[in-house]
Amino acid sequence: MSILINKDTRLIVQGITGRDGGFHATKMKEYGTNVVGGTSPGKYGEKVSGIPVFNTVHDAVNATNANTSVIFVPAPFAKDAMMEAADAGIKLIICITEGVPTLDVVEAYRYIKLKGANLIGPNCPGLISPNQSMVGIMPTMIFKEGRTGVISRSGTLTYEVVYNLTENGMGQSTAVGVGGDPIVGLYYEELLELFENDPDTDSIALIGEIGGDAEERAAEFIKKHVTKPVAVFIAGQQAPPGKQMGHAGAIISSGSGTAAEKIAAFEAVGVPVANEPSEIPQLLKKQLLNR
Amino acid sequence: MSILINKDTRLIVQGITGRDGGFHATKMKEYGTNVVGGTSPGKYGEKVSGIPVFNTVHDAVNATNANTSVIFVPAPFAKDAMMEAADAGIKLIICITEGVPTLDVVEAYRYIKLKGANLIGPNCPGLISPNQSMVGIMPTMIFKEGRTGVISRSGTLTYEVVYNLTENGMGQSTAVGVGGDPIVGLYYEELLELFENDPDTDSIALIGEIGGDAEERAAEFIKKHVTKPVAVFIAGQQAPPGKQMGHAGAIISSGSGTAAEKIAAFEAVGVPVANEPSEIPQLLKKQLLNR
Amino acid sequence: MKIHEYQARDLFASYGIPVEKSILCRDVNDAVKAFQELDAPMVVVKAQVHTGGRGKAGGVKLATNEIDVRKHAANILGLDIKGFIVDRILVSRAVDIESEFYVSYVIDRKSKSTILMLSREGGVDIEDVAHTTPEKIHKIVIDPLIGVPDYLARQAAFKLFDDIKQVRAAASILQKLYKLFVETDASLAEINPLVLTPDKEVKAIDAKMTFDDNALYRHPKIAALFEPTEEEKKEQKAKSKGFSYVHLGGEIGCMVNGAGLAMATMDMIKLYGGNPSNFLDIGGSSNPTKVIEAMKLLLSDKDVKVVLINIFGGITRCDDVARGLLDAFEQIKTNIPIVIRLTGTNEKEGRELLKGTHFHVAETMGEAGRMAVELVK
Amino acid sequence: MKIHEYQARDLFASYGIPVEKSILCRDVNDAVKAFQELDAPMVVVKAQVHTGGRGKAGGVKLATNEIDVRKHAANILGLDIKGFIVDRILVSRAVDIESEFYVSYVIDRKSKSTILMLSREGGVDIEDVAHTTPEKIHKIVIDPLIGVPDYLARQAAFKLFDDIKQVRAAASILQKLYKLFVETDASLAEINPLVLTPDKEVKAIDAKMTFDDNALYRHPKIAALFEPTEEEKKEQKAKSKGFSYVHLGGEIGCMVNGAGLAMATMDMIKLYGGNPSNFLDIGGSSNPTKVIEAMKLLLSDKDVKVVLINIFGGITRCDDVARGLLDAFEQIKTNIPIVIRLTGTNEKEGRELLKGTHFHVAETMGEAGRMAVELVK
Repeated sequence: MSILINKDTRLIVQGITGRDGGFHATKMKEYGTNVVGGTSPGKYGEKVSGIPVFNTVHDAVNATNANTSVIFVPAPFAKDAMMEAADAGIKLIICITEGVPTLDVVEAYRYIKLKGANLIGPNCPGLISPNQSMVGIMPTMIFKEGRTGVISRSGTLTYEVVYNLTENGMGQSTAVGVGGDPIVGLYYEELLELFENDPDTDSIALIGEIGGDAEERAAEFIKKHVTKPVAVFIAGQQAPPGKQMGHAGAIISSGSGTAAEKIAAFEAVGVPVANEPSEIPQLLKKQLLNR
Repeated sequence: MSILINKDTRLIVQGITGRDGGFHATKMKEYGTNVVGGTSPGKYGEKVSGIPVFNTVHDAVNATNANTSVIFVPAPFAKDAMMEAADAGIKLIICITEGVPTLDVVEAYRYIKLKGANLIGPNCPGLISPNQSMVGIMPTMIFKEGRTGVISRSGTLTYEVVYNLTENGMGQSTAVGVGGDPIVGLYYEELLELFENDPDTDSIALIGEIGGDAEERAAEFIKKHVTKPVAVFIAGQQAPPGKQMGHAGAIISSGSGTAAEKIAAFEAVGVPVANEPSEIPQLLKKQLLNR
Repeated sequence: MKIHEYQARDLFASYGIPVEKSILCRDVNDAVKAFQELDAPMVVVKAQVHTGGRGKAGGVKLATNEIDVRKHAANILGLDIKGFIVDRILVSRAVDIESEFYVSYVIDRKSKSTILMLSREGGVDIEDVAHTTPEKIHKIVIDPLIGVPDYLARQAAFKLFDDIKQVRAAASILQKLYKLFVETDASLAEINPLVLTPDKEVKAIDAKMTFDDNALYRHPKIAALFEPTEEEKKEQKAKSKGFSYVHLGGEIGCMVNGAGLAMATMDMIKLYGGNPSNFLDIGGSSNPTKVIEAMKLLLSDKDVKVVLINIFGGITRCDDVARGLLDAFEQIKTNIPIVIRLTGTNEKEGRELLKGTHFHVAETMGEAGRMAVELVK
Repeated sequence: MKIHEYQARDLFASYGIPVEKSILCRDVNDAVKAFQELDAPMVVVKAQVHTGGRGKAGGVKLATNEIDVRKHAANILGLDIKGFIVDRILVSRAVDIESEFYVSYVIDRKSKSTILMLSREGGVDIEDVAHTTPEKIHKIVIDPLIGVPDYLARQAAFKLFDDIKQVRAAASILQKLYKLFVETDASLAEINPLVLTPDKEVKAIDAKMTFDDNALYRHPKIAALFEPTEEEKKEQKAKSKGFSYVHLGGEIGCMVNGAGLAMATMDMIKLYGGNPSNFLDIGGSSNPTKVIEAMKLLLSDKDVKVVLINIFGGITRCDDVARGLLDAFEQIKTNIPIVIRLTGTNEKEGRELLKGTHFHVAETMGEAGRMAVELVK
């Protein structure tokens, strides 16, 4: 039905008594996500939209048997929050917080892997398995249950693509925003593998950006391991070299990471690249028909 | 035929150009241990008793495919040496060095486990699988190939027990000196399990000491998981409380760790305890006959 | 965030990394005084600018006497290197060099950690070495929980040197540089070249550091070294108001929510034959005040002939966004044509509200792009 | 290595752990001056000795006036607490206590790491709590690669306090104490009690630290705090010569190679009805000089009536050991009977060499034990 999150997801919200944490906890609960608790040190016993608050993730997990955590704490505390979740036995950690220092993420990521858990984000919109569970800040109304997996480095651009998919009758199994920072958790390769192995995903939309070489590696991975149809859009063809575009992900280092190189990498392995986000649905449909 | 080391052991000696390292590397090689290399930064190209010297463990492993390392470097450098071995992919690390700061061992041990390797020592005499391989500083001439496993916290006391075993016609599959420091690597439980699962070990001699509660935990483990005959000797019945006896292992903390408690723990689970080291062979033989 | 070489050298020195004595100068007389004070047979006069390629641009010169120092200082000060005007030069003892090496710590996206890069091919453009002879660059992934222990520093140093004394000197530099990297939240700490002198000393001859903007809040001393260009000041001002702005130079001004969608919008303009004047991401919310500020910034660029507003209504619905835009443009008086494209939640209601206004309303990104390009002509 | 409470308090203070103001005094007048200087309504006068159970021994007293301070100081100075004569007292502000807690970091053999132990049952003998109500002691294993991050300190502090302000104060103390523990290579860092005052402050009222002897080489300032007893001086002297010595008080002197074998030898003497006078491990090698030094130390104990030498010949062979012993005893003139038992490599050759000398030669440990016990009578 989906990857990573589903009806069995038991979610806690770290930083639930904060403005963003409280707002989105409520939104997630309204969507049907099984939000079993939240944390805020010293606020044990309080409730946010009926969700019980605990002092520590450890306490929350003990009391609720939570398996997933979403983090809304301010950037200076995000590393500690990620490590706390991993230490408490949470197996999927989604960090929404933006502006987290890179070396904090490096250290937290290492610890999360050490504990056998997975990280999504930071600086990401989260993920959604429509009609089952939404973890993060996704605009749920544009999503529709279906069989297309979506992986994206970008926020609103993802929504643009999803909107086009939904409008064209292509629902989503799961849509994941991996986040735009230099170092984030689950990325193209891991997610492509999960979608490839998900019996309820038929095709995959991948939304990339300039900067780094993750798209090039994704193309290589698709060639070797992905049999399902994939369509790609790459944002940033017009970005001048060395300029930072909105988030750290969108920076072209000299001599690599340009949109042209990325597009060429996908085309070289037979993955069609859309000129505009609106072309994605037909690029996938065409492949699905030819199977 | 043995546990941990055998004819397939490919050993490197860290600190081979030092006095102790060189002496014991030669002794080990003479015994027939497959000593494939040694390390000493800046001494690449030299040889010690025909054994090639490398600058780093990494280089030594690349060149020789070593799987085991024995450490003779001075105490201030032992932590670094243990971590270097683990990082280079060595799977069994034996640290002979004494006087290593405890927190250095704590940190190195954590790293070694992280890398999926095992540690014996520090401050230990090493181990021997007679006629196959000896790693450490054991007096090889007293050992004889056979079917009794030996586990000991003590040095010369081990030799005393082994000498009695050999004199009584009971050879050894493997004899391991675990080391006398507060924190050391492989201990009773892990080694009992290895001997229990070794088809070529029929009986086990366990030599304990006052201090800590490792013997009590070993007794509990034997009750649950060991079917082979075990005989035990505990040194330190006459040690006064709180006195340190030769090495940090032999200290009685108030209210626990006494020889009397340890002896009672073994007797409670039906494991015979020898009054003198010389009684071990008959205690094992008696059980082997009754099987 | 970038800093100058002389600032990076100061940081190196404070961490015990051997650098040659040098003096920062802001005019020619300072440079001559520095030469006298250094009392060295040869000095190097180096432009201090936030860009690479100084040597090729004539920004690095050797001098053995006052006359040459004066000449080079005068030539370099005021030089334009890739758009940066040189206002400071560093006068440093020149070192005899036996061989040059490359050393850097950098954040690596693939391994999701810091990596140490080393090469015996130092002093040149390391990108060239990476392309032509990648086997000459060694990369070592640093475990953040372990850092750079002695053995790892030694192992790395053996990639550069064979003699144990030089290995020890280099290993010590590698450990200090990592400490500096981590303790200042750097994203790059580079020594190029690290040199071996004829008397077998190992020294850093250049120093380059950049820092993680996200971490500057905990390093006020480093944050204080920030020297924005005029463009950066504009971008900084935008950032302080909650949006991202990058000037590009075309004639179609863009205002978009989300960095990815903003880039896709620029790409689309180009696809239809136009030129985007800027990247402008107004982020998650679309409240009127923010829109007003963003529009003012956008319109301050006199090249802008058309404005394209592309908003995806997610959590904020399109009808709310439309109302916000109407409010905002009541306060902004402009004759420049505005194309608006709204998609997402309640998009029809949103478009309905904009009907009959002076806005050009598009339904799809493609349509919006075509309309904007058409309006420029 | 042990240090005094006042020394541990100084270390606590230097790491920012809140301790009450206190003054170390070596005589009664100092104590009175300290009372005046502290200007507190109540002070506590505490014996400073390297042992526990000071309270029960009358070594800790409260005073509210000079007369009492003088009286208590006079009584405590010179007091014998478990064999330690009090030569220093600490005069400290007495704090009102609302509740008492227990906190310590200690090396744990089982988890092979440092553990943090906490209990709401502070101020009493923690061993008693551990035996009677083990559920009241919380143990948290510290990952040495991670240390005590904020969340872990907070999680631990919630075991002691419910109010978030107190939790934050305690969490900060837990992080500082761990830092101190690690940076000084401690084997124990204990606060018992950590108290909550009526005005809701969290403070350390006692301070106890012991250190890893193996690590003292890198902590010269802590090593300098070492105050050996007479016995310890003897043991230290032995250690400096390469052997371990512990005085026990019986009549059979023992000299053995290896700590385990030495303990087994003592046990055997007892098994046969004798009393060992000492533990003496001469370590790996058995060169004559070492043997001479060890024998001199052993014989300096006037209670020794018989000496038992038990040597396992391993890498050093028994014949070499025998020759060494013969050399050594040519230089040591003694009428005390010497029993020698040699086992291991070349044991027959070794025993052969000792035949016809004044040594009593035994073949087994049992025989040696019986001979030694017999000779005492």
